[in-house]
Amino acid sequence: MTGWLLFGAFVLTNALIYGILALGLNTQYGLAGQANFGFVALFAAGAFATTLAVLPPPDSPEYVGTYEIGFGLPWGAALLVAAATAGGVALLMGLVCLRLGGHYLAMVTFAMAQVFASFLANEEWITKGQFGISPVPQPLRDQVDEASTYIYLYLGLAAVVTLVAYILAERAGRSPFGRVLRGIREDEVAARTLGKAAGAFKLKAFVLGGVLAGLAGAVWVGSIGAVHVGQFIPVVTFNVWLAVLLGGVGNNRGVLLGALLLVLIRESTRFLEGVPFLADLAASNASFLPSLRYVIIGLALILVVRFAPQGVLPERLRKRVQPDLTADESAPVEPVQVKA
Amino acid sequence: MDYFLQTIVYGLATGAVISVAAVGLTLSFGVTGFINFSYGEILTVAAYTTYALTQAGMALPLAALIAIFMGGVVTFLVARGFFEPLRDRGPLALLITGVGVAFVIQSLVQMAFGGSPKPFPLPLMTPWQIGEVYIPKLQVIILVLAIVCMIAVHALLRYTLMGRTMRAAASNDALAKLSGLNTRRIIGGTWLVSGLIAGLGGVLLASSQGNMSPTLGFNFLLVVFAAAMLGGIGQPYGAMLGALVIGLGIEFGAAYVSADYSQALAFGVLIVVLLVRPSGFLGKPSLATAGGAS
Amino acid sequence: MTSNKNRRSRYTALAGLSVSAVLMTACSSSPDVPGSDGPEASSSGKMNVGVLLPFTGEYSWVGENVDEVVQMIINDQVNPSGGIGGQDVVIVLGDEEGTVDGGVLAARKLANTDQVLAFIGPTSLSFTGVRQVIVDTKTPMVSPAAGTVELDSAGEEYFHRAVPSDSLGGKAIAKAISEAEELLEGESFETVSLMVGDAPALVSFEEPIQAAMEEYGTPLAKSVRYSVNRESYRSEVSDILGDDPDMIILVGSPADSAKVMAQAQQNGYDGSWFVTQDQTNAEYIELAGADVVEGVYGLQEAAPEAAADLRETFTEALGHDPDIFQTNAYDAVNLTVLAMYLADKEDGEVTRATVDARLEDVANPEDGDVVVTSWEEGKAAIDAGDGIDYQGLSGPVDFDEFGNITAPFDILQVQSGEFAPVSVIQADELQ
Amino acid sequence: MNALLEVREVRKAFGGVKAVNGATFTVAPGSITGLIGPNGAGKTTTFDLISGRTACDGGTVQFDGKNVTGNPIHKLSCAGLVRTFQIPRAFQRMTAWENLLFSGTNHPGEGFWAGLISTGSSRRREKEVAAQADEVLTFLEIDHIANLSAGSLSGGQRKLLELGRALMRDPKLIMLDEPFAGVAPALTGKIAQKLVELREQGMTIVLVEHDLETVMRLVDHLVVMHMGAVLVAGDPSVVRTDERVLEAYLGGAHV
Repeated sequence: MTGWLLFGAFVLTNALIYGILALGLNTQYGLAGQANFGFVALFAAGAFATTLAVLPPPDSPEYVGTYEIGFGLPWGAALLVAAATAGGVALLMGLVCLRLGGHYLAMVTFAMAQVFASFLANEEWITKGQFGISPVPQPLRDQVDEASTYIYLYLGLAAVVTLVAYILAERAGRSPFGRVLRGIREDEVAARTLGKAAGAFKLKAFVLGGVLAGLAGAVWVGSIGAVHVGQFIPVVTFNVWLAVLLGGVGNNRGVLLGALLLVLIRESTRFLEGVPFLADLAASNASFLPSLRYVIIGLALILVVRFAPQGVLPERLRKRVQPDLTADESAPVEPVQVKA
Repeated sequence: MDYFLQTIVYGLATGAVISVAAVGLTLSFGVTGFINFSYGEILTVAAYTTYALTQAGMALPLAALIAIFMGGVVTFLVARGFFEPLRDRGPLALLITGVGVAFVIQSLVQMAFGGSPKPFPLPLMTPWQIGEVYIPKLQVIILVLAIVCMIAVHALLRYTLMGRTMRAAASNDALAKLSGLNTRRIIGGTWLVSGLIAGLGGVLLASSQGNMSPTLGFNFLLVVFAAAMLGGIGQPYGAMLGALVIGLGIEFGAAYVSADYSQALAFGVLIVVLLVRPSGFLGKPSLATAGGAS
Repeated sequence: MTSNKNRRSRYTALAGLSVSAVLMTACSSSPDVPGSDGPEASSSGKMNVGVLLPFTGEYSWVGENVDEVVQMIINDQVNPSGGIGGQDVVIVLGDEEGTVDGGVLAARKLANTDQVLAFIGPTSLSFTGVRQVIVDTKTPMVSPAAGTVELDSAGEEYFHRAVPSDSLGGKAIAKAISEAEELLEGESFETVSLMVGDAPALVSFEEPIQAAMEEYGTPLAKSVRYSVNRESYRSEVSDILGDDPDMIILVGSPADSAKVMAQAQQNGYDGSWFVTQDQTNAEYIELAGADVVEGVYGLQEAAPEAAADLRETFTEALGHDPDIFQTNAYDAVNLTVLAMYLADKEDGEVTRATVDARLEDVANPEDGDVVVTSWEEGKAAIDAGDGIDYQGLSGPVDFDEFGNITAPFDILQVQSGEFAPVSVIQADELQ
Repeated sequence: MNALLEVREVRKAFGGVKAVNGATFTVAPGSITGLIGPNGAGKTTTFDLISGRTACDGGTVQFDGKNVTGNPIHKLSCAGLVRTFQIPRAFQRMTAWENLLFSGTNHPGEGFWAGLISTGSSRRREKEVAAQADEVLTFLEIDHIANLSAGSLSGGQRKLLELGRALMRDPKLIMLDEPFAGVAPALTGKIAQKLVELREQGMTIVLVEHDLETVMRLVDHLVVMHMGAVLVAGDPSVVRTDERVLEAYLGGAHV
């Protein structure tokens, strides 16, 4: 029984990591209307920044392996380094494509992520390229001798970081800063006419999204204890998009739920061989069932965009109450069109 | 000096393989106005159809023709089934649906044929040789086919009724509807024609590479996008020009800069084009509105 | 009407929820669980063996090839003959997708939910991540495919493989080229260049080959890294041909290698090639085309003379020439099931620890051991109470303290459309 | 009394077509100025040039004593020159209430950090902006639409909301792009009456309009444009009888 709980805890940690990523993308797209198709680059920036931060320096006694850079910082500092690095990459990305919108922005960010990926793969002095870096020291690993209890401890750590990320994203969304972003998302020209420097606001939202992706990268590296350029491929971006669309564009709690649903869908396909009639179909071609997983994810993308554009928990209208910082919400808004 | 000439020849050869697919993409993107991420999978479907038919004993030319036809049919069905219902939902919804379709087709090909690479049933042709410079025969044929394809699409757009209505639908869909044009049929026609070209592109890509794997089309997609956008959306000549420039860029990048970054170079070109001149070399600004606020 | 207070309470509720979720799951893991991760699969537990290989993505063909052999041995031989510990052995597939994160999740699933006793796999692609899971869950692994140098000294426990390290393979290639008169049909090569694909399974050949070529006195003229899955390698090829080499060592995936060779031939190259085990088989000749690969050299782990007919019976059982990694899979699976069987007989219980310990007994020769080359022979010898020394298709299969095997290498050449053995390099010649 | 807004020799051509060809006029503070002229006279383009929506090819725009030619829209808006659009551009998926709050001026809470930590000054400013929004709702008599999403409002309600959002900017000068277009007669009267009240409070208003009858009664100063230039400007009663205006509108009555 505890075997299932253990795997469940590990999958839940994975879901929390995708949750933080979904919060980041929701800040960029759900809040500020920036369709970022290169989101995995920010995730990678956070992961590698954390790795280099926590690795023991090459000249230190604990040095193991052949990597060339290591600062041996504590994990707390590493989280900040990850957030800052990913935020910096997001700043660069945001600056370059402030002038574009809709699917052109999607295209440029996708191409930029590919360029960043080949940079990471080729600069082996930073990332050890195709060799990858392992083992990477995990937070508080020495406090626990039992490998299984560490998984539960790590789940707790991931939950704390997710909570911080949620509060960060939610406060940004509910504050006047978030209100301006939502206005810019609705109609940038009108927002400018009402005195808001749209470009600067969009950039800040892009950087906040990057910071969240950086945090996710840090939690990711900690959970696996290894990092490799091959982990950061376009499929990750599209998985995060599915989580945001499934959960509810513009609703932070919705996207967290979307991330959980995404990971549950994906991991449940690992148990497909139990299904009788599928088993004999799979007998002929061993990669029959595993590729079924990608068919399911593809279908989920298609069906969500078509039939549930609002997602599970749609964005709420912010209503007027007696003068108070934020208004509560009740009726959901009509479909948040996934439009350019 | 020969090395320089040889790199030019290889740049054109690589460009030739890209150009056919780019012409098909620029046609469908031009008329429908959204980036179709499942376009690459049509190339894969055509390549594997050719492989399957020749395995079943069919002669290569006939198998290739059927494969090209399959490209057209699959594109048409995907468009009618998945893209048409979302016509009014904006390009981003269509873009994400395209990604979903790409996942589905790619995995179905893998489920059907397995993951191991399959050979393309075409014997290797010995290259021509002029002095020290080798000119790969197959790629020259592909270049000729690409030019024929481009001229055909250009003629289609310029001189046929269907072509003119396509351009009308492209520039202003509402106006086209008002003037009684059955845009649904025209858009369907566009998908079919661009699918046929994509089928041809897939067959040529697999023949040029000599083998194929389920990720054949997806790996090639971004380079084709770069070419189509560089040339200007909706412009067959532009797509051709863009393809050759990207081909030369990749080969010169690999030869003189560094092989590792040659692919990144092509994407760099795409980024610069989209930022500086979203309508590409020959594109009309109106057609490709970057629309900062769109 | 909600107010500030209400909003704040919602945060506290959320925080409380996540913390309690953690505490609840933490305290539920029964403290009495002995050292290892999750309950030991006691002899009464299911006899699960996990096949941890890629079944999707670029390298899904690895999983497909190995799975065919796993099914053949376990379903057609082990279970019909009564299985182990009175139960059938159950095969559980884990798709590592050829990526680090996919590998970790699949390994976790196999180790935790399926309680597998051992992994057949993983590949070099996901080993960087799976290594941590193996150590945490104390699950022994026998990989039929991971040549990565990372496994050369990964650890004394758990890590085994039925494929020689890339460092050995690289050294064998270098030796064959520098002593070509004797080993390569009397040829001799002055300028030798190296092309390595930029992928996890390939880059681990680079350093061993460069070092060995240096050591054997014929340093490489040029060594180029090319990016994988490209449509065109024309420029990389003409770059290498700049020094007009007469031998190119090509480390790549089957698909890319076929492209490179075809484009090199079109660029007027008529020198020789040396490829790694991945390309030294009939499947590659069919993929690249016989005329392109005529005269190409390759290497494979040499089956000992005693196993010469073993290869025939294996090919018969398969119904086709063995594909890439199928001979290594044959050995990996036999080692695992025989170790499980020995553990059941000798230790009375089949657990990860007992299987891990028995792997060395099965593989390595001790005095009085009977040489066995299949499940039937091994089972019969164990039933008769004899010690066994398993020898298989990929050589004598004797583990060093890090679970690596050394093997003599067959050097082969494509002659009129098929690989024919040309010479043999004994294992000790490579020390 | 010098002019609040001075437009001198402003020009704009679109690919050879001279939409605006040397328009010059001034707007006195505390007045309502009407900008009229037949279709194609260049009214809307001039409107866009002044408000920074489109860049000028030549000429200068002086606002509140400072040269603001070519300033970006949001800077002009912060300087107190706020425009509306003929087709209202409300934020569809936000309530009317939030549309108004959006326009609150120099709000510390819109800063990244201040927003996150919700500083005291940000909370205070938010209360002030909320109070101001209440005032605007009451002034325009649209309290009932506060909690409705802007996307679900009627044409008239959207016009009023557009005006409300401009008022939230504490503007010195409001530029209204056809405030009465597509509005029921009853509401036209109400909007005109609100504009007069605003002028009483010292607000300066410029409006582009086709509904001559309302304009004539409403404005203090009239500027008539024709063929991209200002034909005549002055008191409505004088301009009304000016025969050049009749000719421009009727296209040369007598041949």
